Amino acid sequence: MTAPALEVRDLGIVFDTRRGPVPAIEGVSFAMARGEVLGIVGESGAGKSLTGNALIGLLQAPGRISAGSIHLDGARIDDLPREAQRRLRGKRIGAIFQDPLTSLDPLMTIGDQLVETIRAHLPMTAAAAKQRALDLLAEVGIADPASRFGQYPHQFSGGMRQRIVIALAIAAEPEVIVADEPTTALDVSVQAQILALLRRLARDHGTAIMLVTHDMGVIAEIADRVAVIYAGRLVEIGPVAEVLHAARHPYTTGLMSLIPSLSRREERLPQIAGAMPRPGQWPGGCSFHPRCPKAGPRCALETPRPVATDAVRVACHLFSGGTAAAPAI
Amino acid sequence: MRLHVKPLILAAGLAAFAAAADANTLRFAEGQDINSMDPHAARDDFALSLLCNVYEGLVRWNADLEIEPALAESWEAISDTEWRFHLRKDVTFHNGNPFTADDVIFSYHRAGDAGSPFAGLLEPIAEVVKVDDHTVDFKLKRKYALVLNDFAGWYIMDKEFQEEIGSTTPLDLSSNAGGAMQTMANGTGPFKLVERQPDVKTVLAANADWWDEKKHNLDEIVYTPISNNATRVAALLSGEVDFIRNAPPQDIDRIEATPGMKVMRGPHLRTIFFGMDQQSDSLPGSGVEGNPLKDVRVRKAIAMAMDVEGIKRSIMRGNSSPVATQLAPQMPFYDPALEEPIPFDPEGAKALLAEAGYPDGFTLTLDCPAGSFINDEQICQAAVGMLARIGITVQLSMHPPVQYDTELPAGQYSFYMLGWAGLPTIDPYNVFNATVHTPSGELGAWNPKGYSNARVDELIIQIGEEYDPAKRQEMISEVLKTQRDEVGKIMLHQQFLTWGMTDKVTAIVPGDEYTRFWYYTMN
Amino acid sequence: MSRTLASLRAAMDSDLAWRFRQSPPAMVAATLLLVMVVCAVAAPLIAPHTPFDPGTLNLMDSRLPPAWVDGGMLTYPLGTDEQGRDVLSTIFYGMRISIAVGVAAVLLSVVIGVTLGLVAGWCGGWVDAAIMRLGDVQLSFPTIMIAFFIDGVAKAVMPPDLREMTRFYVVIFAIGIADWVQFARTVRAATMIEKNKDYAAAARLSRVPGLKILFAHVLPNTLGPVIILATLGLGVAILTEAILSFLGLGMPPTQPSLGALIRVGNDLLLSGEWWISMFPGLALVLLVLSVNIFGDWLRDALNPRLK
Amino acid sequence: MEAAAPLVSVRQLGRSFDVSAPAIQRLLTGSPRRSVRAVDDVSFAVDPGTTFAIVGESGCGKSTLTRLVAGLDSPTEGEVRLRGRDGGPVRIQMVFQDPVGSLNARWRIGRSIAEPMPKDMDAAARRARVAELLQTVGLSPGDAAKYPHEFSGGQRQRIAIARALAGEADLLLLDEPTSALDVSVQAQVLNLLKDLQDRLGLTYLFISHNLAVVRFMADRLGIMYLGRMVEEGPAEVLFGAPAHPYTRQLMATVPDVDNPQRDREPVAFEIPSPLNMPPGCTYSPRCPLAMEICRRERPMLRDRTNGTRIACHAVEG
Amino acid sequence: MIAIVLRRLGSVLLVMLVVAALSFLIFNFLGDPVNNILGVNATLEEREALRRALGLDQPTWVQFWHFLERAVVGDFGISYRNRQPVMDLILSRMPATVELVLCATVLALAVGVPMGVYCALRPRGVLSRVLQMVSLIGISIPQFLLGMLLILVFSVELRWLSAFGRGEVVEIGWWSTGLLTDSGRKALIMPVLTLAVFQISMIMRLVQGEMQEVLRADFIKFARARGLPDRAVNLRHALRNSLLPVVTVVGLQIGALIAFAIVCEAVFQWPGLGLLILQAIEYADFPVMAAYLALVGFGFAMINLTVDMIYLFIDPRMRRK
Repeated sequence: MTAPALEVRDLGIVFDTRRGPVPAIEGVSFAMARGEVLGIVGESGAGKSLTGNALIGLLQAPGRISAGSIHLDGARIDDLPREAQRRLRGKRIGAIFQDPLTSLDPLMTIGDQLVETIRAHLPMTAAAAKQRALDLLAEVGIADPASRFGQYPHQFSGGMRQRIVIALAIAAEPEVIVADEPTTALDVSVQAQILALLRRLARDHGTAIMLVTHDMGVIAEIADRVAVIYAGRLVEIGPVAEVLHAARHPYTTGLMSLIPSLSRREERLPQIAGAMPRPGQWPGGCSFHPRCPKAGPRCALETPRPVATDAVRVACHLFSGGTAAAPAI
Repeated sequence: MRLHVKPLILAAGLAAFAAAADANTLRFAEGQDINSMDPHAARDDFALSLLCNVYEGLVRWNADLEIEPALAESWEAISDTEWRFHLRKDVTFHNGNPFTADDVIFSYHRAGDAGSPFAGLLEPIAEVVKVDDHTVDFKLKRKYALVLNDFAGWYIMDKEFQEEIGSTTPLDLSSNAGGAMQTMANGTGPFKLVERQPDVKTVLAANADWWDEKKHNLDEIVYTPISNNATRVAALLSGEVDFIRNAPPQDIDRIEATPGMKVMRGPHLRTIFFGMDQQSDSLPGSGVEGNPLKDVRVRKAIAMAMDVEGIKRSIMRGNSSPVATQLAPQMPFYDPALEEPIPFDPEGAKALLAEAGYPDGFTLTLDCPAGSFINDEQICQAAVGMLARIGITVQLSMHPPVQYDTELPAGQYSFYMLGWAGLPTIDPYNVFNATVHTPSGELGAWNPKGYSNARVDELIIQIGEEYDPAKRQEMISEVLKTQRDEVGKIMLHQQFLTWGMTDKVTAIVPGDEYTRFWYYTMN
Repeated sequence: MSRTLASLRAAMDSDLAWRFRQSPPAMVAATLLLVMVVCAVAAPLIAPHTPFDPGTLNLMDSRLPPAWVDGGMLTYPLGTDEQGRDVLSTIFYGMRISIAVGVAAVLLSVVIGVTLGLVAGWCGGWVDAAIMRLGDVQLSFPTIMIAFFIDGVAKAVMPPDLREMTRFYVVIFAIGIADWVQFARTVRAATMIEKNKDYAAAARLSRVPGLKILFAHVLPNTLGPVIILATLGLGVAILTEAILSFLGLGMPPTQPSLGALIRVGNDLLLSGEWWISMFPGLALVLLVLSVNIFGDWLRDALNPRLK
Repeated sequence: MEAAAPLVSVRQLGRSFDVSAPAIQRLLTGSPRRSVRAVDDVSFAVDPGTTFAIVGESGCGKSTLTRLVAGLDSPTEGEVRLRGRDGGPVRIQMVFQDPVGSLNARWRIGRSIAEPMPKDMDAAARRARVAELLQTVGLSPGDAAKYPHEFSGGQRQRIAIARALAGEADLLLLDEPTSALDVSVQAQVLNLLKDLQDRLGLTYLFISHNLAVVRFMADRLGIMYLGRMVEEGPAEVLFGAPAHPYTRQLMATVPDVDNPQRDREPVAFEIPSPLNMPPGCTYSPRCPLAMEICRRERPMLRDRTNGTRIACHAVEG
Repeated sequence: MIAIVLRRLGSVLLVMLVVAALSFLIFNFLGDPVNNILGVNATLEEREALRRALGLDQPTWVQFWHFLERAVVGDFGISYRNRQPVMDLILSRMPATVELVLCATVLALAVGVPMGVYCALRPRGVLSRVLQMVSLIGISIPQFLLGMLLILVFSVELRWLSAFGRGEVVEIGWWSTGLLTDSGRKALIMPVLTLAVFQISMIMRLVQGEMQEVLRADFIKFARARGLPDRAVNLRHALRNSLLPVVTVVGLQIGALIAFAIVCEAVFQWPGLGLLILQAIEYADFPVMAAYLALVGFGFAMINLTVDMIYLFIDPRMRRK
């Protein structure tokens, strides 16, 4: 059996603050197969982007990885020296960020940015790199790559820029791409195109794409599997159809139900009371228990371990021992 | 393009030492630059003190400040009002033109031109007559005792050259011609102008064709203005210049303590005093009715408040000498018998003020030049303190010298500092007619709204016309005594000359502060 | 009362206070600044001597070295100058003038700049264009050059009896007028942002008059950067005044600022009486340095992007 | 039920902006003055107590339209007519998209909420009303003394709603009030808005690009494209049978949880720049049904039999 | 793009017009040419005659027009003090100041930019903290004090360097340079250092601030995510983007240097424009003041224009608009 393209084991991230380290991610584990699109969903502040940053090795101070490990193709990468991590980035793990307007260096032509990226990873002559850059532009759907090669980012529309960002991300054919809200800043019609492009990449190149988003529709659109993060913990992960339509964790259930539907008119949306706690204000036990309609006394005391049921893994006492009652001491 | 590369030697930095080794270059720094190379453009002691090396008069002052022949070999009085001068025959200007009677007459007209600052100096002369190429007669308007003294400060220019460059009058702002004299000079003196960049440097070279026997051994003089006192002294201490005039008193010890440096001293002809408005009927802003300065008791009280010894000790660091009258001891006709200073007595001064009707004092504005006299600013500040102690509140107002020199004669100040040396005449007459005579026309120009005494005015005119030294002495003493007794001025002190230089330089330090480089040697 | 206490406690516990306690340089600078301002403001009360009461000076005591040097006297801890003035006291008084000129000049800049900036940002159109072009023209000259020219020309054309009396105000005017542009630009930009913010639109929907929106909503929100600029500008203003005074264009010797004291002491630098210029020089550097450190800290602490 | 007169009626509303280059540049390059019609010939009416939604992508003119209705900007053509239930003036308040900019950061929220209250109201009455409003929107009266930064985005939107209510508004302009919020908070705010409408009989003009939210909120909706309204009608009808090609495309491309469409590659296109609008029907370059006439002649909004209005040459009926 | 250039030229023209107006005010109204030429004793008739000869009886705008005509060809009249054409004076002094300012600018950039980059990249490093403190002192210490201390140490105590002047200068055409001689170069050291310390600190702080800002930008994060080497990210992307505003400020700073040169020249007796204008102010030499103002204004306008052009050159976004 081959190793997964990317595996995260028991990842923990803390923020060093004036009041000591504050956990922002705790015990997150998941794996991605080649060609798989894994959606990571959660509300803002849940820790999805942090997880993405940790994967590409760009966690910024005061955040740092405090526990767990990250494995790329079976090899651990989170403890590699700085330079080795740098070599991985772009080469084996690509990244796409939310805002295409600000992701590109405004002073450099897109061609130069592509060539620079290609030559940073692949031993190529300038001419070969340029040819590859043109191919990449064509691949991501930029019409007339030759004439656009020498243009600057401001000469492109938002959707086009996101395509260029994608071209840059796949310049060295990475095995994994971390896409952090790649379509949030785009209009719906452009969004659909970008999502289609990502899906095609995953399929044609066997790239594993980790798609971080808060938009369930986007997940439904292209993800194979989906992981739900709540207050720094992975509460549920599984095939997209299962999680979206037959969610196990009460949070996922709630989350799914309160999205207004496009296909029918509701009189009133279900609600989850309260708001997600910020890091540092997590309650003990299951961090969802104060808002959970099904919470029992055990939920306040003990953090639930993820439990696999079928293809879905869920971290909820309802599924760990079938009861939310207090544990026997 | 043709590159015109001309290396110029400016005495600065260590590189210049090499050049200085084989040629004797005297590098000289002073706080200001001369305004022009035109010896008739300004009656400015500083400019003339440098220009005396380039231009000469018919007579000149020697090292001991005695008159000796210069461009005139000899002279005689034909009558009380007529003088005949025999000109030296072998003299040429720096450009090679011969010196003749025409040049003398040209220079008379040029310097005596209406509006020229020398018009007053030459005013007694009615007519100049050329007898032959080397003889000239001067006809006077009246008896005048100081023809020779005045002629020592009146320099002869080359008629031909001046006409060539179009500079036949000393002052002409409306055309560029006046500017020519900024960078050109053609005299007969021991040194000739080689290069001049206004405010940057002026280079003089020894005149090989000088008519007089050469006593100096200088090849070149490089003059650099350095206005900042500390920088100037630093330049001397670091060996970048060889010679500075007027080392600031505070730096004398330092210079003398530096190996290879010395300070040469001498008494200065200049005395420093405060002048006062004694004419106006009221003093605006004084806070009292009328003009307290009109009252001799008030003036005396002010004089009694001045701790001249304290100023000498603290501010002048010993380099001054308190005086009772306006004449420095080195001036001709100085009268030691009058040397009775008004004593320093603040209590007495207060009493006197009270007696004059000002028990609570009053307010005065003291106007002071910043940089005209040695430590002028500090002296004035000290005076403010001393007067405060007897109840006179003084507002101190400092002015740049240029401003000062226009505003003071215009009568804009009511209590001001002034120093006078009687240059270039070096005679009490000059001192008196400028600063003691009641202001009228050319007379009393530097005594605006100031001291006025009809008897004194009369005496001053007579002093100018009297040829007999004994009679002059009598009249001069009377003027001095009257003025002292009536406290016409608040006398402070005589400045000392303290010239800093390297050991290599041997200089003379004459009381008129002129740098007569033809007496200087270097080894 | 308890509410005041509570808000005081909240302030002490606030982010800003915490940041302040985290920054030793800022604390040292602020302490130093406070001490210097107190010394300056209270100079007549705490200075050991009254150097500008000429009646109390004694030439006998002139040029005494600092107390710890041979010949120094304890009554004159930092020595005396040529007039017999206590150097420590002249520094206190000099600082008083330096700070007064600096603060007044900055206030003048702020008043002019904020007013013009608000007007430009609020009115827009040709008013804005005119004000900003004026600013452009002025900005093509360095502050110090403008101050220098205004001051120089004023000195040259002023009648002699007014010259000294008006010096203080001329210097403030020269420095203050030279520096308004940065305030105007900042306030204009902030005004244009704030006036288009949703809360301003909400206020307009509630029929709040325009002027009230300008002063109640917009102005307070533009003041943050103004305070930072003003703090940093204070250092510049004090330095500018010192430079003008050093060149003889600033404060007169009878009302010396630190710059004027240094100018006077400059002549005594070589003669061994270093304390007459060096202590005022040190005071000036410390004053400007602490203002700058504090301003820097304030800028960083208030910059949301650095949080 | 008696048909009430519309609270808002917008007639042939237009707003142009001058986007000419500076005079000197025009002079040098010989370019003419140019203007952009951000809102072009838009008409619709909103009945009291209902929600009218305006939907469109960025740059379609919905924000300009909002400002015109609010009176924050004046139209270059057409008019906005507002008539209260009793024929009196209509009080308008607004809830904005950005929960940060919608409150003055230097004011305690109590002061912000009280701002629209009548001037003659005394301080105690104001305080009481603020407390009452805070409770109405689900916050505690004690929050009045806090500053905006002490609240989360959802809470700030509640405060903004409270402020809008303080003005006794008849008409609330809701400019993407939930697009900056997380879904769980969005649900709370949407529910609150609906409750308030039921309780207070408010009229909403709801601006959004999120079709699902619009479906939840709107009674009627208008679809805007490049400054023009292309389709308008009762929400149920439009969602059930979108007719305009743009509406159809919009509904087809929006990702929907209930409707995973895993195998569609949409046509690549970009919305044309408003500076460079195509002639005729502005949608024609993207339109799968475009005909010759579409590129020549602008289709006018016309009534259809099912109670909607549409501006399209290609759609029959 | 041409339009931008022309617009800039337009604003330069505006600046020059304002400057010329100020300069005209100083020249014609503050300094009374008649008084200065004739002296206070001239008769009324003489005054009137000269007034007519100089065109002072004409309307102000005609006079201003004539002033402009003359100013364009560099005729600013005669200095009251030096009795020389003002333009000659200024031209003869200009090389000294230009050399001083250029050397200081080069030094400030050569030292300030790398220091700023270093501090931006390692904001918490020990060396950075030291440099930041030093730069704070650098902007807090007045130049005259620094100059005084340098003279005291290097001229008086150590006798290494010249306390005043330019040393030996070489004349190339009308330009005089101290860069070609040893003493000239030596003489530059202290004034340039004095002048540059403030600028080094300014530029360092500016580069650091801008670069820290840029380093937080998305495209830098993305550049890192692309796996570019640190050098490329920091220099090719971060530094280049930070230099945009730096260019503007450096332009302004060259202007400030010309202003600060006045102080520096006063301390080191540097025979440049600064010393000239100081003396002109002291002597109320209005023609020199007027010409200096006009010339410096023109210089600043040209510097700003150059900065704008550089901007246009390095920032592609500017080119299209």
